[in-house]
Amino acid sequence: MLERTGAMTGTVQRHALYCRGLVYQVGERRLIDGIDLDFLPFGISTIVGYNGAGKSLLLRLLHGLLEPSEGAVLWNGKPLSAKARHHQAMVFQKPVILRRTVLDNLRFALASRGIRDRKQALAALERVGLSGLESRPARLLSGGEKQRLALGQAIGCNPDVLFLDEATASLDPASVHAIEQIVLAASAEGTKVIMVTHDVGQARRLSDEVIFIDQGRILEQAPAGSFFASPSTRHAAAYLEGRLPETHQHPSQN
Amino acid sequence: MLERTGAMTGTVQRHALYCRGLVYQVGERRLIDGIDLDFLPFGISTIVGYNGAGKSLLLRLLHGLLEPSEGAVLWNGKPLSAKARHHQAMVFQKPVILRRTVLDNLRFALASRGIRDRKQALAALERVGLSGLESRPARLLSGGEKQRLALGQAIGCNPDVLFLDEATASLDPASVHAIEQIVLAASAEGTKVIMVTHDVGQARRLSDEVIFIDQGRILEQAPAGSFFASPSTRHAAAYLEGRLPETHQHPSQN
Amino acid sequence: MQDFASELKGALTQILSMDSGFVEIIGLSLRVSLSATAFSCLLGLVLGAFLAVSKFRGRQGCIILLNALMGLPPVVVGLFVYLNLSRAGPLGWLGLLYTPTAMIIAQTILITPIVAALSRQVLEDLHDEYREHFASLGLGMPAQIRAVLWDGRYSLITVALAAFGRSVAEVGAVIIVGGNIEHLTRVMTTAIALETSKGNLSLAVALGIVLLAIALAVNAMVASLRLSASRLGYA
Amino acid sequence: MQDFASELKGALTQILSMDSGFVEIIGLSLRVSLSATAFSCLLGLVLGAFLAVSKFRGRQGCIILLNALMGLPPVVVGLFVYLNLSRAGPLGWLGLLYTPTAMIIAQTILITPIVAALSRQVLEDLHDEYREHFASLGLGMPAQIRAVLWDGRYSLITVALAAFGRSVAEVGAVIIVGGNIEHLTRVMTTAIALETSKGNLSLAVALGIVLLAIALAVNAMVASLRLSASRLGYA
Amino acid sequence: QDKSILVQSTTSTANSGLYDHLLPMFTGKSGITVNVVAVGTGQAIKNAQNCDADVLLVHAKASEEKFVSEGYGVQRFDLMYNDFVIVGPAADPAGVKGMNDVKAALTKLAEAKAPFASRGDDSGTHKKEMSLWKAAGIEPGGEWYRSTGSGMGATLNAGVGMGAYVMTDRATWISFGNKGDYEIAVEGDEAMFNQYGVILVNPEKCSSVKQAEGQAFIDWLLSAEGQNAIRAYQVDGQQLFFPNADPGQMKKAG
Ligand SMILES: Nc1ncnc2c1ncn2[C@@H]1O[C@H](COP(=O)(O)OP(=O)(O)OP(=O)(O)O)[C@@H](O)[C@H]1O
Ligand SMILES: Nc1ncnc2c1ncn2[C@@H]1O[C@H](COP(=O)(O)OP(=O)(O)OP(=O)(O)O)[C@@H](O)[C@H]1O
Ligand SMILES: [Mg+2]
Ligand SMILES: [Mg+2]
Repeated sequence: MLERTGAMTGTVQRHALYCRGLVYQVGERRLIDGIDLDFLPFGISTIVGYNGAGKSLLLRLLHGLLEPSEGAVLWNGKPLSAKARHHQAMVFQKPVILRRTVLDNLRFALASRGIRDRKQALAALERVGLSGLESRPARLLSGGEKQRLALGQAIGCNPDVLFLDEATASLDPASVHAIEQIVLAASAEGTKVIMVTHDVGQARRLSDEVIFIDQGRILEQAPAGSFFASPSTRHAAAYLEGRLPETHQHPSQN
Repeated sequence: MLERTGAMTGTVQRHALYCRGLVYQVGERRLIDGIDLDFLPFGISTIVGYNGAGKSLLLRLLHGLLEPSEGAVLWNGKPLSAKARHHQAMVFQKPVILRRTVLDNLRFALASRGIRDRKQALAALERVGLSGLESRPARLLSGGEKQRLALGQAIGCNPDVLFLDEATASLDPASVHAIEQIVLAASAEGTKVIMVTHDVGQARRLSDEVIFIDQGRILEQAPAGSFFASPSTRHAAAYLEGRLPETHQHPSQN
Repeated sequence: MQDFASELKGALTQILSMDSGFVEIIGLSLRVSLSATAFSCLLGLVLGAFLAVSKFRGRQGCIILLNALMGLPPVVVGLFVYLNLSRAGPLGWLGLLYTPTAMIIAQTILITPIVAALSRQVLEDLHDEYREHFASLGLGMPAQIRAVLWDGRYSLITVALAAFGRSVAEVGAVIIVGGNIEHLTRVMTTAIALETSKGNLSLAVALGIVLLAIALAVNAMVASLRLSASRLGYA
Repeated sequence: MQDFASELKGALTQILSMDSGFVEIIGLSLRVSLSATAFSCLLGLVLGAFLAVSKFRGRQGCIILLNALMGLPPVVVGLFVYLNLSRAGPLGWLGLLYTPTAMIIAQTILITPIVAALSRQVLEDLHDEYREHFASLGLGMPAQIRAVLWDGRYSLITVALAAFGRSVAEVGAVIIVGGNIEHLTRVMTTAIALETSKGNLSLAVALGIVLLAIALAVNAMVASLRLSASRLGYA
Repeated sequence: QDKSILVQSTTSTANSGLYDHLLPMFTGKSGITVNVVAVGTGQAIKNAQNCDADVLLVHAKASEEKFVSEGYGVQRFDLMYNDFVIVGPAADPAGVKGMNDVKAALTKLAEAKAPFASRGDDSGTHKKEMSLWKAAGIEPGGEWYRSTGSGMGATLNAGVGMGAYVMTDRATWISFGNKGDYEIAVEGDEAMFNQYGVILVNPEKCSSVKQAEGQAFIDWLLSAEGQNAIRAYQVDGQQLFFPNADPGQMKKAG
């Protein structure tokens, strides 16, 4: 899929996102343990890894929601700031829903980008399949509906960088497909997408590059094609096959 | 997989769970719209359907967490009660985590069943791969770890009926596999499992019977084999293929 | 006590066959307390929300101070306001001493810390849930304050009611700055204090019961407003 | 006011060169307020938690009543206790009137509704989050009450501090049942009221400042306990 | 329109109901509204020193004369008097009932160590009580002597509550509502004479003083009409205050 981005090499610098020596430590534990990453300036980068590997923490650090204990994240050559976040958007693994209607939730998010047009909010709802639910109390939505709302907010903001943390985990298969199309479209329009997923099929379908993270460290970063064809580490291979690495604590198979 | 349960026909009556004329109405909307269901008294029954179809509401009604607007749920011929719930357990789509450590969360759940043995709690943690995280503040766990904790609580209770609402949605592939084995084992030991999943592969792997629900109504209830081979309704077929039914509001594919 | 019960009944009937003076006292009580509650909510909620959403050095100290200020003695607040509004004081030229305005000022000072401290706690719990979403949206402080105040509005009602309760029951501050002057600054609590010092205990208790009935009416009205107000979008 | 400032300074130094009588007053203030806070938390938290987790007909009415009782006038509570503990009253034989015990009783009555009403709100918000989990576990009322009290403990500290603030600043009830008797029932607030009525306004304000300092110390201690207590498992 | 004056007075005069009797007459005649603030004697004087009064009406002759000599007041006039009495429980544990020699009665009280509640608030009444003890050669103190640090009404309530003797002005006692089984034990000694004075606050110190209206009120009180009105005030058929303005005083002022 890398050819999609050929037309936009002129904008490469604009999205340059990288980090150096990133550490996130709580007490004694180094949850993120020295990460250097250069993201492809375009296309879709997918982060995969076992539960608790540090994927969500890494996304938060990249988005600037957490202050790294060591190291730094740079976007367009500058450190992150609240202002930078105005050009980014994130869908959380567990969506945060305000005590308001569906439409008000969406308008609240768009308003932070200065988008106050009701029509644009309605269009975003339509895109994620929530038309007709505008005036529902958003906290009473079903799990999948909540996730769509969060997606609608993020996509409605037209961000330069879109972080997706298991954004389709509780969607039905049809919606997963539809959302994947939306993400591909956004990416094609120049949005840099950095996503986390446990759906290996989805990672295959969408990724331009794959990053494998384990116990807070990057074990592999490779173009999607080569990663899925022949992962270079034993751990990544085990992950793809749905096996548990022996060195890890994981559900015993009884 | 039905043969697994052959040995336990003697306990058939014990798990008999069914509902009649079940309606759950909020305002004008009939979110559950007249459901009659007889569950296989054993094995794994899987409920599938689009987002917002009413799967989670149905599970809540069957577990007795919601009072139906009309109709009734009967378990062992009796209406549901708090006491009945002591023999059932549920893993919520969005796990509820107390402001305590991982171990204390688990012990809290087990204590409600009179299980106060610390060892049993530790064993349950081990089963879901959370050994070593006992003393962590549970609300700081990763998404997948939280889901395991919820699973550990439910399974640790040794329930007669186990309700699972997308219980593996944010687990990594290896953990999904491990949890599936645990569920199969529980089912083999006589636990009736009623689960909701959007993972068609998982539904195929685990189900003895499949129930397809759409807009609050049961469109199909069939043995797993025949459902996946040839669903009898157009809607179910579309669902399995990841297509959106034309009559529904769903994400537009642009 | 049996005596007392019948006395009390007498006092209550006497009160309830209201003369205009009594209606005046009730009216002033409500006016002063509701105004003070409104002003202290205006100030206290914003302050509480600010402390709930912000992070700065010294924030913990501010919170401790605010919590301690819930223990502000009414008499001291009354004296403080008195000394400022007194003819001899810096604001004496305003001529506000012994007016309802002075009473409202004193009660506002007394109650604002309560509103701020309690709403800080309520809103901080709420903000913990919203924090990352707000951070991701890059929301500024004012937007965050507005958002938590709006989303926490139903829980904040209890805070406002606590403030109202404190102000309507309070006597120490209003008696100093109001002077308990008949037809001018006499409110329920100062009237109760007066009857107590006259030894008319049953009348004092009866007035207290009436005061509670008024508080009950206000609370019931707020509750019914809250219920009848569309809770749409809030769950 | 300039005069006043220097007067105040004098009064403060006078106070702070503490004589034993003054230390006695501070000690009694703390003893009474902390005891009343402890008892009212014991009662009020359980009541608040019960209302937060339970559902029954009339619950809404109870909540309204409780919220209204936050407006219980101290003087009326004082009178009520006085009438019961007085020699002529039904509990007169206990000989409790004009003892610190009587003051604690009166303040406990005054403060319990505040603790109950505020904790009800805090715990209801928490229980909304836990409700389904508890229902699924088939937990009984006592277990639910215990669980929300435990999990809400950090938010409830603010409620307890509000109760402490109310009780330490309160004068209307303690002066009636305590009598402000020197060496026996004189506390900070009644001493302030006394100095005020003597016209020693600067001394009264100085005492008020000392009272606030004490409240601040208590709050700071609670805050540091809270911070240093392992917050393990709580987030 | 704002023809109103502010009088700082003692609680005892206000509690006796005297003002409710006098003020309507004065206001009806002069059109001047009189607002009375009733506080402790010390506080009343202090408030007047702060210019928060036009007229001061208290009963502490020494303090009043100091007030005038320091320039806060224009001139002090004797207005009226009543007397102090000692009240006690009907059982009369100290056996002082019927005595009219106050020194002897106080000596007996001290010897019997009968509970005695003193106002202890530096009020006019308290100062009087202290001077009587001194005259009797007693330094009161100990368990039985309870200093309530409160106003007259509160001290009476306290005395009745604990069965202690109390010295009170007759006006407050007659109109007091919570007498219980209390009766007057000691009365009639000339030493228990209680003189009230009235003072116009000095306009030269306090420009806010409404000199004309304040003087009008004082003039009326001292006039035959005012004095008669005071004499006419009765509670339970008893006269509470005995006017004793010296007609000559006015001329001195004039
Ligand atoms: N604030 C925190 N304090 C302590 N530990 C934390 C904190 N946040 C996360 N962790 C731990 O750090 C590890 C990584 O968390 P993270 O949420 O990044 O995992 P993840 O890779 O996203 O996992 P999942 O696939 O389950 O979502 C987990 O073991 C988690 O328990
Ligand atoms: N308390 C409620 N009040 C109003 N509407 C509700 C309530 N609870 C659920 N709904 C609505 O009912 C529908 C069914 O909800 P439910 O949670 O059962 O969906 P679901 O099938 O589990 O979907 P998902 O796959 O997204 O989890 C949804 O459209 C939801 O918005
Ligand atoms: Mg994660
Ligand atoms: Mg669901």
